[in-house]
Amino acid sequence: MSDVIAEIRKDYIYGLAKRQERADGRALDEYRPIQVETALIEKAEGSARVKIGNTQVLVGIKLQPGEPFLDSPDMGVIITNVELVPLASPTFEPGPPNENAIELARVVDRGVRESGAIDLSQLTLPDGKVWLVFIDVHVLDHDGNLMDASALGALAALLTAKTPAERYGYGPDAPLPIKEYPVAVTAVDLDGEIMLDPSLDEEMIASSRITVISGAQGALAGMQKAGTGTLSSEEISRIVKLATSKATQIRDDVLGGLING
Amino acid sequence: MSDVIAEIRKDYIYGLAKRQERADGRALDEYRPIQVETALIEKAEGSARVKIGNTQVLVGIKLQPGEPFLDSPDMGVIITNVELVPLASPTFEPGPPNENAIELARVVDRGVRESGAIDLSQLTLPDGKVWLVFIDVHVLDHDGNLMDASALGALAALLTAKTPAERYGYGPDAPLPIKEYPVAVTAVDLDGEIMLDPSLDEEMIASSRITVISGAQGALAGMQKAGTGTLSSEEISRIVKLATSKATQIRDDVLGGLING
Amino acid sequence: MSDVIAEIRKDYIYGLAKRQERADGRALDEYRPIQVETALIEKAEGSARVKIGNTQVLVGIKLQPGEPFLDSPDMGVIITNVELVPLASPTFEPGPPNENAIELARVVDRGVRESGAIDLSQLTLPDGKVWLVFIDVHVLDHDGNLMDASALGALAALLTAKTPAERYGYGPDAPLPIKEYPVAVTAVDLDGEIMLDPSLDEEMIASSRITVISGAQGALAGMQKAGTGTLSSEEISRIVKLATSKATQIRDDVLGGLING
Amino acid sequence: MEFIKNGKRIDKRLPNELRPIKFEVGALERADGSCYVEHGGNKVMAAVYGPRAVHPRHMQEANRAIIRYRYNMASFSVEERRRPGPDRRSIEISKVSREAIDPVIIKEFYPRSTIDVFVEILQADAGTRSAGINAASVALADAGVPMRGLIASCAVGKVDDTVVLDLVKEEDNFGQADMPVAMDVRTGEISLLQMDGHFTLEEFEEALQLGKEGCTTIAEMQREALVQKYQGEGHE
Amino acid sequence: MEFIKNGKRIDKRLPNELRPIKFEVGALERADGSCYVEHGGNKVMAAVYGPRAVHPRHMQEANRAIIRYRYNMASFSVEERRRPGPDRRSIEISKVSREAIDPVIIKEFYPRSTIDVFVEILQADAGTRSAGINAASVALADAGVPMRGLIASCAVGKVDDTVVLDLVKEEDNFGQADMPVAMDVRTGEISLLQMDGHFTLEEFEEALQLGKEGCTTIAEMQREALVQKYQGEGHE
Amino acid sequence: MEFIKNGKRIDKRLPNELRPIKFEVGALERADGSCYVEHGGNKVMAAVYGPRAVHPRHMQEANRAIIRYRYNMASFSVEERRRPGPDRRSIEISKVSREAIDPVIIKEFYPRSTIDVFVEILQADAGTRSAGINAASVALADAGVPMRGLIASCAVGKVDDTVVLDLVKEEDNFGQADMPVAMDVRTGEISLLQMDGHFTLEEFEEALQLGKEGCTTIAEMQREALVQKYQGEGHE
Repeated sequence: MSDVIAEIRKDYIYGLAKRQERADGRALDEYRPIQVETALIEKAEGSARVKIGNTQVLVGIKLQPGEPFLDSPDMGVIITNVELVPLASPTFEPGPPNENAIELARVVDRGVRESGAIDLSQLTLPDGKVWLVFIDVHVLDHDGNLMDASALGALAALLTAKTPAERYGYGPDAPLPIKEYPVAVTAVDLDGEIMLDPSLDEEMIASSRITVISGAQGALAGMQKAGTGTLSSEEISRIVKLATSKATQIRDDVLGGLING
Repeated sequence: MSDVIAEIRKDYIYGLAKRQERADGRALDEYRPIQVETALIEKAEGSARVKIGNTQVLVGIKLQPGEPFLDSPDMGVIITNVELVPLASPTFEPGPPNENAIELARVVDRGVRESGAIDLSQLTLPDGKVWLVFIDVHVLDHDGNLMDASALGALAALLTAKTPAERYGYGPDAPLPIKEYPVAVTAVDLDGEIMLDPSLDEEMIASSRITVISGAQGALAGMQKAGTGTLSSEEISRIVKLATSKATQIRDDVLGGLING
Repeated sequence: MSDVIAEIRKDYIYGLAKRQERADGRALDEYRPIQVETALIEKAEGSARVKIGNTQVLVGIKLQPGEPFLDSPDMGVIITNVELVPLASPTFEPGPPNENAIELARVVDRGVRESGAIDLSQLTLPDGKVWLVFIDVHVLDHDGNLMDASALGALAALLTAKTPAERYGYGPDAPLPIKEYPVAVTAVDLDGEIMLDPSLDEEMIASSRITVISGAQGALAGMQKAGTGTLSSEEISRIVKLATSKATQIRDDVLGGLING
Repeated sequence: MEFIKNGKRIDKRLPNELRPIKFEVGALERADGSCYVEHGGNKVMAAVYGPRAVHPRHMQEANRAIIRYRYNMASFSVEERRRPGPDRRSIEISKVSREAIDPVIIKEFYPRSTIDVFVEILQADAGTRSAGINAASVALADAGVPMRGLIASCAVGKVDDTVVLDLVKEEDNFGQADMPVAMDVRTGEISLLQMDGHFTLEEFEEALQLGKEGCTTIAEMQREALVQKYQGEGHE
Repeated sequence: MEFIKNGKRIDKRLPNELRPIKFEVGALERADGSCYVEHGGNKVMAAVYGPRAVHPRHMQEANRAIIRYRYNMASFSVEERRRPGPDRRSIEISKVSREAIDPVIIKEFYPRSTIDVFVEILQADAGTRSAGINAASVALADAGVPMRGLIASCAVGKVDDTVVLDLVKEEDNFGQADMPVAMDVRTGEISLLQMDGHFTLEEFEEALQLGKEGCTTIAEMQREALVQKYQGEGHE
Repeated sequence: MEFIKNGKRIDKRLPNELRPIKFEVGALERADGSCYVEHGGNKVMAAVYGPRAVHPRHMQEANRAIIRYRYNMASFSVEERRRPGPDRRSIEISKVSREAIDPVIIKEFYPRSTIDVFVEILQADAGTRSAGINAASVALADAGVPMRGLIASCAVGKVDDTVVLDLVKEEDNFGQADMPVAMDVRTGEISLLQMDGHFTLEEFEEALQLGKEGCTTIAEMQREALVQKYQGEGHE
């Protein structure tokens, strides 16, 4: 997309925003259709494919016995990685994770970790080892809002994961001890208009973006602002309220079956 | 070499091939002179320098006690590496092995491993460790057909290698348990004319190249096609037959002394 | 600095040298003011900031229990690293240490090690481990003669360092067993005129530079010539004599308090 | 380990039978062309970008497009989690796969540009390089890259002294030989050939023919998948 | 662990009290601008180089300067020696810090150039990214980079169910929430916001206001430090 | 460990005696110039390519050639296999070796180009950097690179309080001092000087003179090797 076209596209999207509209016809606080499929990868201990509109990520959970951190010998370990493989976007390049992939991985990781989604104290093993929980996010198609798709994929995959205890001689396989259901909701601000679930176009022209991760009781578990713009505290407060309520809706609509199943 | 000269050179070599001739006067199935010298590197457990025409490689074998692979606790371990050091060719660059060096190393490695050249089950040590067999190929002069030179160097070096058992307190040094003698023969196809032991020029203009590794009984132990051309199954069959018979000849002529010594 | 200006600057400095003068008014064998402050970094086991004129380095010493080298099981281990962080000079770039940083680190390391500055045999621990002594040089401002500043900082930081024995359960903290006080003196030769403590300008135009490290008794512990020039043995001898006597002076003036304190 | 019992293999197939294969053309939105393949237990996604500009300019070729091919395994695609990023095996596979698809691409149409093929192994169960080449070939067609034909690939091997088509993991790990081949479907010529293990000359001949038959069958599926996607769509 | 006793925190501060902060403008000679900051136990040096030429030309922007920001910890800055070089944490912090200072820099003045900000953490005691941003902001001003205003930053958190300003290490490690913020001092708008832990919506609102107050206080110190350096110096 | 007994060293040499040295000029075909050296237990191959174009253009110098020098040890060159690729030691040695040969090369003849020197240590037994420099110097001459003269190099050291020439491994590892030097043979000036260990000023003076004598002897062998190769060959 050349710069001139980009400029025209930008004006168009800002123009729509002023009229509370979006290029794909959604309401400002409306998500694109969300699809979650689980257990697609039999070789992984848990897996989920999440589509939000044309955005598509595949998350695999692998579990293996390993050493705990020195300062928390009685806790399992979470390791989160995001691969922005070049298959998913013309702008992604092969190579080690860049700052965007690292930020994505660390925000997803903190969302799971800081919300207490997994009861890590239950992941110890009789021989002093603990379960290492690898959350690997493989981005397949990037059409905006990778953050929400990745976080949702991580949670869905964790919800269906089982410890491979038998394979390692630790007794029967068991589901992971999931205690909280953190859901990420990302917003952009276009001239004061707040839009949830930004498409790639919206994401690219918005000068800042905020992801708000909240738990089942509506409390905040994580936040991350990205982009070179600024936001007033009023805008932030509005986004936070909107995000927590939307998170509840997504949790119920999309993950309900997994959580209560 | 500029593109124009390359084009002229190409026409010349193809023209010769049509008349069953080669630029250096060899017959199509004739190798350049092969020289093998062993035990040049006293600090290595085994070593061999192989010259095929102007192509020159030095192979060193190092042995050290180490951990076996988890899925084969009773087997020694082979680790093969090829260094295309920039001393050997104006086109080689410093840095970690590129795809050509990796392909070379992996084909040599599979030739040794899959032919059963070393009886790995005899490389266990009393304390649960096994011998790690490092095959390091150092290319010194690249004038084509590195594959055959590297494979031949690896075998010759292995044939003269001794375990440094005494140094590590495992009793007397002993030769390696060599059970098979895989020899690689590489061919290129120029407009239907099959040439063995391609020189650098021939290698560069041929659109595909096949290496065939065969054992003392004439059975195939490995094959690798390289290059962006295609070959008919008839051509492949012809090459395979030619290669296995040439391998026998090389084994007898060049390695006879080492094998029977 | 463009090439033309550089050329003029070069002529100017050479012209001064011919008259036994320097751009900043110093005598040829005179150092810029040296300042040493220690124990600035409480989290480090030892630390020192050294300023030589506008050149500024910060050295931190960290100690931790670890494995000795296989061939010297009864000796502590010294690991020296120099970071030429891009904050310190417009010519420094982010990334792993380049050849200049590596040379600096290795010369500082050899100065400490080969002079016997630390009695490594006293750094063993009851459980078979030894103290690993990390000497980390963080260059903050580069205005020439990083070698002397780094070596001086390393020694000053070692002189104030204490083993964190208590933290690791090895009894009370103790100062390091310092036995020798190696001081580095660097000289450049400009058309036969020897200048000590070269400023950045002098360092850049001199074709060669020598660092001489000597101990408290005036014996040589290390030397390193850098640069693409040559030096006659007479020049080298003059530099070596000058350097050892200047080292004594620096040791007394700058480190006296630390050594006798 | 007994691999063949009453003429049937451990997954009940005949020696010359392929595993179930499914192609999904255009599985991705952003890529210029894409294809998802399930081949037995393998799950593979291929995407094609290009022809597009080559970035480090010295990589450009004056009179043709260059082809780049990246075979990559997801961390969770195998039993033991693998560290992300290329290893020696995937670098070799990327090379031979690139050389396997290269012969059918008409590179002269796009000087100074690149055609990038990305293959992600989402789940691995022996034969991933072949599944990747099959997916890549269809993705190239889906991207509209001008080609002289399709490339199809499968492996042949030997278990219990029998030449068999399309190995599963156990046959690959504990069998006697493994030989992946790729074929230019139009001409029947071979564009990829690797082999390791033990073949007599006769077994090799048998294996090569069996491999070509396997490729022919797969090529038919590739063509059908493409037709299915584009049937009903008008021509430009 | 009890964090608040008689209304005082473990280091005797009130919940809304900052640690002692000291700015030293122009602490380095070679850099175009620099600032050394001590903030509680944090010791941080920032340097600015530029506007200057961008080296890999494809990184240039035709109509504005690019900003690069490198947050780096010295090996000896933390209890356990850390290996030199960037890790994932420092790469993330470099990104959010760059985005935090970007809004106030007038980049249009210097097309095709770069403004490089280097922050070295010499000693770390919670809140290093904020200390780094505070130092960087002053170093940018010291370098004469045209800015619309200063950026100030501090963290807010929660310990013993109380919202507190400017966490120390123990509060950060064992507390209930941590939220670094950065603010454009002129407009009061937020340019950096991260949070992890547990906040109710009410606590979050309280924390955000407390953070803004902290930033306002720090901004005053930044301005004073700059004035002190430049007072007495004539205008060009 | 007793190093000197009845005036003889552990390998029966006198203190001022070099180990046996053998030069083979033009040992490689592809390189523009090459030289194989055996020096005691050291086996070293040097190759020179150039003057040739410099690839990353920003490395070019407008009015002279640049010199690049890569010292590299083969994995099997030492007792314990070493991992391939440069380590800190070889990076330092590459730097000082490059600086050692640089002074005699007439770089002004070849602006914007590079002269590349590659030294491979095939077997190591103390003094590899000197053996490499000696080989490189001859390889440069063999490549026809215009030079003002040859560079010769050897090490001097101290064992049993005696200054000795050309240390072997044991003397290097367990002796009291090690000092490699390189000399411009034409002028007697020193182009490489490193030292570690313990020397009094008097010992240093003695060592420096002994080193120069060693270099002079080696230079004679270099010259002979070159003459032998080129005698009988006509001039172009």
